[in-house]
Amino acid sequence: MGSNKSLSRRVFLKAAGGVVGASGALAVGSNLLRSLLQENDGPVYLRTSQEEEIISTVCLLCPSGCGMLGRVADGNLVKLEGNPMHPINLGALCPKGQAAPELLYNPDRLTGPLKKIGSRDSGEWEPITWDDAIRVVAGKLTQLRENGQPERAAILYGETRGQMRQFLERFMASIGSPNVISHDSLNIEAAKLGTLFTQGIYDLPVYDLENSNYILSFGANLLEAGRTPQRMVSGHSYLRQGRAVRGKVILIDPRQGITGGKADEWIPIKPGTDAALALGIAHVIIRTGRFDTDFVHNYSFGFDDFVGEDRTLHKGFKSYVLENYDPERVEMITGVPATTITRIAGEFSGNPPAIAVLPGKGGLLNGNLNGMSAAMAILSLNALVGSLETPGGVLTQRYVTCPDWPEMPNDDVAERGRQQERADGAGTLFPLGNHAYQAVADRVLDGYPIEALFLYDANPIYEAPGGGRFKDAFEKIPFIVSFATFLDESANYADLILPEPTFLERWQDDYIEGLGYPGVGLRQPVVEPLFDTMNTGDFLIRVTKEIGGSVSKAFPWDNYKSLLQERLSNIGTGWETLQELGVWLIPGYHFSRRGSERWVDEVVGKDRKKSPRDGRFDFYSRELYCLLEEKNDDLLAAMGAGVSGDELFLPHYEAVVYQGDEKEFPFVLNVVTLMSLGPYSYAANMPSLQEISGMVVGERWGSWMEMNDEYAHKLGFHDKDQVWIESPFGRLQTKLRLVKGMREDIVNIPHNQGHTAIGRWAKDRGVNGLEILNPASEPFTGLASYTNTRVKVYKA
Amino acid sequence: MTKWSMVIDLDKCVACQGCSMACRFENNTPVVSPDEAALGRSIFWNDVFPLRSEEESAIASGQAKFLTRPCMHCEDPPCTKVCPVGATYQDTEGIVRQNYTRCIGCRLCTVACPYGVRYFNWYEPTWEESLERHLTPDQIEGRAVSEGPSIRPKGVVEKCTFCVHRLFKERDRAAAEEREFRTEDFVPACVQTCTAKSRYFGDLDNPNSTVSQLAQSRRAFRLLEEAGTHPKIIYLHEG
Amino acid sequence: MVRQRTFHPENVHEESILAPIYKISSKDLLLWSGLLIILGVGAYAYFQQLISGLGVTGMNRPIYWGVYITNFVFFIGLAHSGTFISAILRLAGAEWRKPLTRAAEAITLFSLPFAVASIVADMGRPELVLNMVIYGRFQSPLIWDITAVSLYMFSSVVFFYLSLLPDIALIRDRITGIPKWQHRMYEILSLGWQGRSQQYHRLEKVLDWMAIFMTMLVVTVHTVVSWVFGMTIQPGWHTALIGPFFLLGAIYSGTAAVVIVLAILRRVYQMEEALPIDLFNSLRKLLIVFSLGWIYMMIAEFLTIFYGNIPEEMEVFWQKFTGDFSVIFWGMTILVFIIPLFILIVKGKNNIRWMVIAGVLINIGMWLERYVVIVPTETRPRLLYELAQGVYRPTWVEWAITLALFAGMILLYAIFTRFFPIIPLWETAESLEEDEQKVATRRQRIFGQRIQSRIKKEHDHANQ
Amino acid sequence: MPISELIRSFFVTSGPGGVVVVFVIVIAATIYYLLTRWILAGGGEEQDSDRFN
Repeated sequence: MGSNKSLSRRVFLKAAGGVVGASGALAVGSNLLRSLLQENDGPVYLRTSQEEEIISTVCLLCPSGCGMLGRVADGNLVKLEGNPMHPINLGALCPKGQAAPELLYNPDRLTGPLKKIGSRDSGEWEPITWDDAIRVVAGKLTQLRENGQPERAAILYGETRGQMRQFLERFMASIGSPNVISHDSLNIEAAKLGTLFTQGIYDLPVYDLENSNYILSFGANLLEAGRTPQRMVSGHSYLRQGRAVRGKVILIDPRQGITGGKADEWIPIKPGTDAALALGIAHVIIRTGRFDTDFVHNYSFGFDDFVGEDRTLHKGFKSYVLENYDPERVEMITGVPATTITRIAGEFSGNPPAIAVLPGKGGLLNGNLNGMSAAMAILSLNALVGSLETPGGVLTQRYVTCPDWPEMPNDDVAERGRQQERADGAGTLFPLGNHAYQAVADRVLDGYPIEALFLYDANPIYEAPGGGRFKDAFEKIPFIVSFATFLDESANYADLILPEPTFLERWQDDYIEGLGYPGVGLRQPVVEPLFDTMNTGDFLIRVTKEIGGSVSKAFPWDNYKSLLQERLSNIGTGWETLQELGVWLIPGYHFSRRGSERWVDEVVGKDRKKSPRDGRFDFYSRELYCLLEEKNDDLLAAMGAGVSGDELFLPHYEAVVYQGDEKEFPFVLNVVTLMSLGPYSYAANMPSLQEISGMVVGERWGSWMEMNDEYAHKLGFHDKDQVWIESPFGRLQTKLRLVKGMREDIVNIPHNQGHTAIGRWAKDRGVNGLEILNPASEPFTGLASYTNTRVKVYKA
Repeated sequence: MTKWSMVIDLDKCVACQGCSMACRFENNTPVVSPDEAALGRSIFWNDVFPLRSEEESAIASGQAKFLTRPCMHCEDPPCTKVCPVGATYQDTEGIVRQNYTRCIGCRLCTVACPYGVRYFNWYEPTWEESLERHLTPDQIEGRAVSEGPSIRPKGVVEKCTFCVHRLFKERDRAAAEEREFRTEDFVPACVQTCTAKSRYFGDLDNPNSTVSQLAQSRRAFRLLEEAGTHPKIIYLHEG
Repeated sequence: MVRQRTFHPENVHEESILAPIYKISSKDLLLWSGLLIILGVGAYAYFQQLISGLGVTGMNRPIYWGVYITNFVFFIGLAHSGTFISAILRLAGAEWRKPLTRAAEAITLFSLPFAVASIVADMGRPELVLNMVIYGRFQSPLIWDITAVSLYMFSSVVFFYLSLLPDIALIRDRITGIPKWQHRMYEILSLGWQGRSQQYHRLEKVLDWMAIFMTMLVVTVHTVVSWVFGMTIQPGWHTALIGPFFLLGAIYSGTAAVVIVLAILRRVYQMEEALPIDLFNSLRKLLIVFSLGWIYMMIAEFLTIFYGNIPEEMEVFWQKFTGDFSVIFWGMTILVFIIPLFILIVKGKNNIRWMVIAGVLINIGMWLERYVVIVPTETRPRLLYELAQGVYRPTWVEWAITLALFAGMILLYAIFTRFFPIIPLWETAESLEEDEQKVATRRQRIFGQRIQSRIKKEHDHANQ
Repeated sequence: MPISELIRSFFVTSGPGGVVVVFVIVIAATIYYLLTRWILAGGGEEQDSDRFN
């Protein structure tokens, strides 16, 4: 035994030795080989930049205004992160913000001021010095003022929150022109008017998503686009998983999109019938008595029938809705089953706090009073369940207080000019309107004399429905100045291009919007401006100095930065802190008790001009009544009012007047804004955003048109066919993509493709759906017509 | 030992693609031309996509419409197994890394990965003119080693590294500040930028970490669990 | 050095077998230059690919592998012809194989370099190919591939060369009127072969041993090649059958290739006698067996998948049966199985032309089969989604390189047949044994020479 | 180091695989070389004895 054991052990040792020896040989061989080739593994370490700074700023690739922290390494901006201090984005950044270095370092940027040589569309430019540019602009404005026609100067502007909007208004006022025309009529104006005519606030409602239990979104694409998508996304996240009870989200929209995909329920509704659905829901709530009686009886107006000052009996909201909007009828209008309407009404009123959310761009701009009325109807739902100014309900945006602007010096020329009719017809041609951006083209073509036009963050040729008209209109304007950073479609027609640096290189402030409480973010140059560009604020201040006299007295600042420092001196912190943090806010929303002084001053009725500021929510719009009082029914009908009498002043549904016959043009065209490219033209020239543009359908770098897949198959279309989309206003060719989540009677084209200018990545890529939209303006409000164009689709 | 892991809450995720973009700018992945993109040669270490209706049920019990997909950093990665030269490997903290210097471009790992997270440089990555200035200067280097955001040569495979250079950076920072490195110091770029705050990152070996806690959720699932790869990306479905 | 007389076996077909070596015709030059032009285009295409990157191919994400890998698998398959005919049939003692062993082995020999070239063409960084040796990880199936293929290639060369040795010596001694360098080449390559019976004895013995080893290698190599796919967890690849299936397909296409090559040789070099029709009939029987074996594998594979009904497997399954690849898939089935089987059974007997047609169809079909194994799986990866549903359209670069690979193989083969006997003379000889008398005469002669040289030496010495 | 670790590291570390490749080829080359010599030497003894007769 023993010997056997030792023998076997010896054998084993030998074997083991062999194995070890062999492995050793292998290892040695391999190492030898490697050392021969000098490929030793050494330490692995991180090599990085020499110097680094973190500089805060605020994004401007959508209206959210997210705080950003720029990582500047060896003088280059290499990365942006969300500013965790900023309440809108809480440290997050969407793809557009992340891709912003591509905007800063975009090779297609304008590198200095340019002057057109030759004709309008020659496309030939020569450089001009800033001093010359200032002299030319000042000379033009002085000439207008000397001729006593300062109103012939006009400015079209886009996204300008904070001081810039007031600065532009003050600039034009000092010159003497009422023509400071915002692009709001292309998107949020309908919602703002709806809020004004009910709640009496000329602003967008703020939604306390975090504390709400039930979100009923009427076409609001909360998670992709809108006024403040990033704030909505943050709120949505908290609503879903940030608390004990998961909030419910319902999307009512003909298109499902990402918001509908994420929602608990998507209700495909016949386009343009949101008002009917809202009133149908109101009908059920009223009929079942599940409304907030305290609010309705004590803090609203026009719920019940009433006898007015004219001593006639007016119909109230309650009887109007009960008579006209029973779910069965609403089903006929909207295509939403009556049972669903009843159920939604029950859920909405039974799960307080609940919010009905207004759409931003698109959904409300139907081309007659329908859109604004839908906004009123949706807001009435909030009022009905008492969600106004309650936690989890609808809040009112407050702003930081700034010192008063210095008094405008006396100036008769300017005074007279300011009294003139606006170039866009707001307040005159459009009795309810405040801005009618897209109408400027028609007005100019009709003979309104504009002699100097400034385009600040405005590209009307691209972004207005049927924007091609602006080309003709521009022919009639002798002097056009664009402040564009890129040579965009409209800048192409300008006489002077005075490029503003990108938002990453300039001083600007931005109000925090969407949370209710006041706050301000600060844009500051993250890197020194790359090119010979000038902040438009600085430029205009220097123009005022060149003009001199009362104009220059109105602007006692050296530059725009010092103006900002003065304007933001009362926000509660010093400039250095603001510069370092990039944001300052007074957090915590202070709710006003119903009927309290603050309620009356700030929450309900503040912005009413003609009707009582009595803290009552108007189910029956007294403001509207006052504004349209002088116009008789015939006149109103001639203007295109679909209803008359009391119905006009109550939230009501009127059928959308579509352009294009339903038989010939079976689809409603819907131009949708995506999270990837966003609303701003220049984002289309950011290659990374182009590369992710069509995630939902797997498209990149281009346009497509979405159609319901089953219906398309019925019509004989196939996925990825090339198709023509033709409206009464023109036609476009693009790729057809079939999707499940949409109604049969609409087609969608994503926004921000089909540019004819801007740069190498944006140009000649895809189609611009806005080109074939109805160019007309809504006759009462001057809103653009976004969703009342019918199209037909056929194979290319 | 730290076991880095990520939890993605699909109930919160809104498919905004902020993660994809943050990754691009953090890791210097190039933009490819439209033609290349149409071929499917775009490089997004983190990709976002809608689930086709027939897959929704298969992948997330019908409770997710969109998926955002970084590298799964599998505990048992099929890619590192098949790499003939050890260019891709799992480091001691469970991060599956890629050494561009050693990679021979055989693409066996790309076909072995069931999640499609590995990308190939069909051409030399390029940035047009001034766009080059935004490239991240962070590079992981060593003798015959280049990883992370280092600019890739053509013909090599690249992939999500959990932004491992940030881990290096935070370790260096902790050392410079003469303190212990804490797991909370390090998050990848996609986690930091997530608009919906749907991403959580941390140490799965620490039972008290957020990721460990969330991994216990009844909503937790992993992609292709049946593939036996044991992903360290843990998804939470809706509901 | 004393030149010894070498024994050479007598072969009645010697003249016709050696005939091609005497003349390099203008037709040859035409063919060679044609092939060289194709090679040149391929080289240009590869140069393009090397300069710009693999982007010039049609490969993309997720179809990371395309025509190049198909070529690799196909060439490896083709290579199995030789080893099968000469090694496996040698072991089986199938005597009829003898005339065609070399022609078959040459296919092996000239396929393998192009299989390797396919892999190099597919690499993103071919300049780092040595990394596989420096950093090779044995866990990777690719390293198994490298090991097996290089060993196979090396062993094939040796196996081929050893069996060629007596014939080289014969050419060295018999053929005159060839350029000096050519003669010198034969001298060097013949390693001083003398044809002693002991040498023949040992040669046969070594070839027998090697045949065993080569047989194992054949099985190993193609299985290992298939394991590159099989070891991933991709649907359609991850199946235990993939190894045998690849192997059978390889032998099938290899044997079919032998038919084509033999027919061409027979025709071009007028070797009707050396390559009798019986040979083709024997091959025909083999092909029938293989085609049936192949369809058996097909059915076993797809029926299992179909009944398993695993979603990701079914995605690939339907891609092949009714989807984007249905034309290729069904075309492949028809080309590989249906038509050849019909031809072989009904028309093939005693009809070389039909046999060749079948052989060509089988080889085209087998190339498609490799393609349809590799690509559809990639178009439907496990984690599918719209963006990852690939479409693969090979570009001119891939086709040019593919053609060049085939051209290169044909060129080497054509050149080889002009320098070496493509039918083994000694193996087909009547006898390898020297009869006693001849041995005696030779000994005497050698003895005589020795004496003479000794005398001469002494004479020279004396003169000094 | 436990034997299992040794075996594992053989498979997973970069280097040994390459060594195996070289190893296999070298062994094969040696064997083939020896075999070739052996074949060629066949019947050589009898010749050698001849030579010095």
